[in-house]
Amino acid sequence: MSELDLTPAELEAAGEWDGVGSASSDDTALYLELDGWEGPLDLLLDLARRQKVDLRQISILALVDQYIGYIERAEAMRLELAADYLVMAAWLAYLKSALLLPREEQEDPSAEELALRLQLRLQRLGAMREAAARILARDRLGRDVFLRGAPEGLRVDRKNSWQCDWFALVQAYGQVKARTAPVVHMVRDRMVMTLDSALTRVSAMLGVTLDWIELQEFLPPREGGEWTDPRLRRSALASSFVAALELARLGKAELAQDSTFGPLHIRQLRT
Amino acid sequence: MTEMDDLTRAVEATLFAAEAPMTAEAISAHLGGADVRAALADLAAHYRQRGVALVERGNRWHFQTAPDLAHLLRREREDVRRLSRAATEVLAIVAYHEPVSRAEVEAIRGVQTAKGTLDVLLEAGWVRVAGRRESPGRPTIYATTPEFLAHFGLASRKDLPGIDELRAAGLLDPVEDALEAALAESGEEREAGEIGQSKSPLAEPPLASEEESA
Amino acid sequence: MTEMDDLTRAVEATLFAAEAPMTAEAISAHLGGADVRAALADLAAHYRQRGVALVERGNRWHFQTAPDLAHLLRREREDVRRLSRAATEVLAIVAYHEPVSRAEVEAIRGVQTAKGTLDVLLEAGWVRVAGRRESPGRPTIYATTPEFLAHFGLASRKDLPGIDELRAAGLLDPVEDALEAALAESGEEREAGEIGQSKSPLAEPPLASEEESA
Repeated sequence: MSELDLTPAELEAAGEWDGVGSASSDDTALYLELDGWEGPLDLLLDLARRQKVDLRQISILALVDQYIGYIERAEAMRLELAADYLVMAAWLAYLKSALLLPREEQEDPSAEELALRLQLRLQRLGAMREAAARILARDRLGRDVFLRGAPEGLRVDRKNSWQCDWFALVQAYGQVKARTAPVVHMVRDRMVMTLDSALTRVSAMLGVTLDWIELQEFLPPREGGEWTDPRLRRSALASSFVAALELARLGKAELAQDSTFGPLHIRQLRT
Repeated sequence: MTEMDDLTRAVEATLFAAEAPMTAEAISAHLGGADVRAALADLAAHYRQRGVALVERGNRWHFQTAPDLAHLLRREREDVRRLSRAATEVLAIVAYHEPVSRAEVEAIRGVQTAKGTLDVLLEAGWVRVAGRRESPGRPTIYATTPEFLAHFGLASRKDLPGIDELRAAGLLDPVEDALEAALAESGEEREAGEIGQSKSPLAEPPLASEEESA
Repeated sequence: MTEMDDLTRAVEATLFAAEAPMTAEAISAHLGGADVRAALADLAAHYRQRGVALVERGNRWHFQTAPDLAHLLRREREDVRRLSRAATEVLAIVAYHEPVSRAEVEAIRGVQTAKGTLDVLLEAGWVRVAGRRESPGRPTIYATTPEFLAHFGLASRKDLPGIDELRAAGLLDPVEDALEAALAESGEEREAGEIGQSKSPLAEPPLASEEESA
């Protein structure tokens, strides 16, 4: 079949249309059955085709008359009409009256523009409908041309080749051991100064004098190499600081610091 | 018969055995990276007049029976999908206008497209979602697939019947563009402001809803 | 290329599209009763040196990939992959503690072991199932294979470094210890508040599920 200039009848012959709105029937044989059309534009296109002229030369006025006539007949037969069709009918009636008006009385957009727009839409729908028929009429796989019936198939079997070296293996074991070891590690005794002992110590030392004393002075003396553990020193500093705060809160001592990060001084409050 | 070189034989065997069309790249990868273009051209030429043909569809190659033998091979049970008229139209519109949004399809068809209609085409593997359009609402846009080209025997979208004529006639342009062009042509004396601007509610009839499902 | 007669083309296409091997009679019946023997002989000769061959087996004809190209149908591709950290740990535990059950591996690792992790080691051929332990539940126990020793260049499992050696190499140092040592070295002048770095035992749940898959 030639791929160009298919007539509507040939479109039907392409065999894939389920639609009932056959364009090959003549005007009087129009199905009064709206299910055959996919909406008003479809019906309009069908009516336009009946004018048997190029869609670029259809008479919009004639088309409007046909459509409205069709709808009226359907109404006369008391058929349920879908709202879409009635809306289109009303719109076309408006278009018709506008087209018949003298040009200067027309509103914006002009009736000609509306008519042209409708015509352009019909052309586009018509073009796509023909294109669809031509596509369907091509040599289709599984209908006209066939693939190999029993292809062997191509298979790519993936095989993994795993890589790991000696060091990674041994290191992994070391890490497992190390990771599970902390339970033991965490209970290891550490030299700390508890808050209780710091409280006792600071209270006792405050009782000795009424002067300001720098917090550092409260730390246990560096003797016997005990201070070699910096962690004990930090623990003592922290505990003494908290003890000083606690004593201040209890109203037993007052604190003073001259500058940010400067030495912290503490002295006994006279009660 | 002339001697075939090993690569051409390998390409022939690979495509014969393949269960789906293959790109030249895929064939090459399967054969260890050889350049298979010359072999493909040789094979296509060799099979041109045989009962089986080597064809390229959307950059994928496959063997299929020669179209003129269709009458001999047509089976009792056709295994092609029957499409509803709505689905056929939507497919054509997607193919000729791709990438295209659902709203654009509906503007051309004048009816709302039932969800099932596009689903049928997606399921058949002929249409795919091609992302979203960078416009308000970011609508999903659709395009055809290599399977669509293969099924309908199209080497590429350029092969779509009449696409050049349709494009030349402006029938693939939106109505608005065509309207502007037509008005500019005919209405030299019109006021510029009148052209296609400010749509009145009556400018276009509303979309009908699609009764017929795919 | 010589012109083919229509019958030979039809036979070629029929056999190509056939889903199963066909007898000459079946082909003939399909093609309206023509005598296809000459066509079959022609085709068999034509395809003799191509990538595809037309062969007769038990009176039935079919196309198949040329026997010397059969390797193209099933290709093996080897992907070299590094063992994941989790798999490496499991392998090491099996090696040091074999025979060992999965529950024991988990107890030693302190994390649950994904099923796939052991599968990888079994697939690699480094670990084997070594029976079941005669204990409640009769758990499967695992051991290493000779391939494991060969891959890691070990004469026997005794060649694996002992715990003392690991400690000497610093491989047993707990992470926390190393951290504190580093802090003590650099941070003599740090503020007291920073002491809180040492992790509490609660920082890590005893049996976390394995994040890292094989």
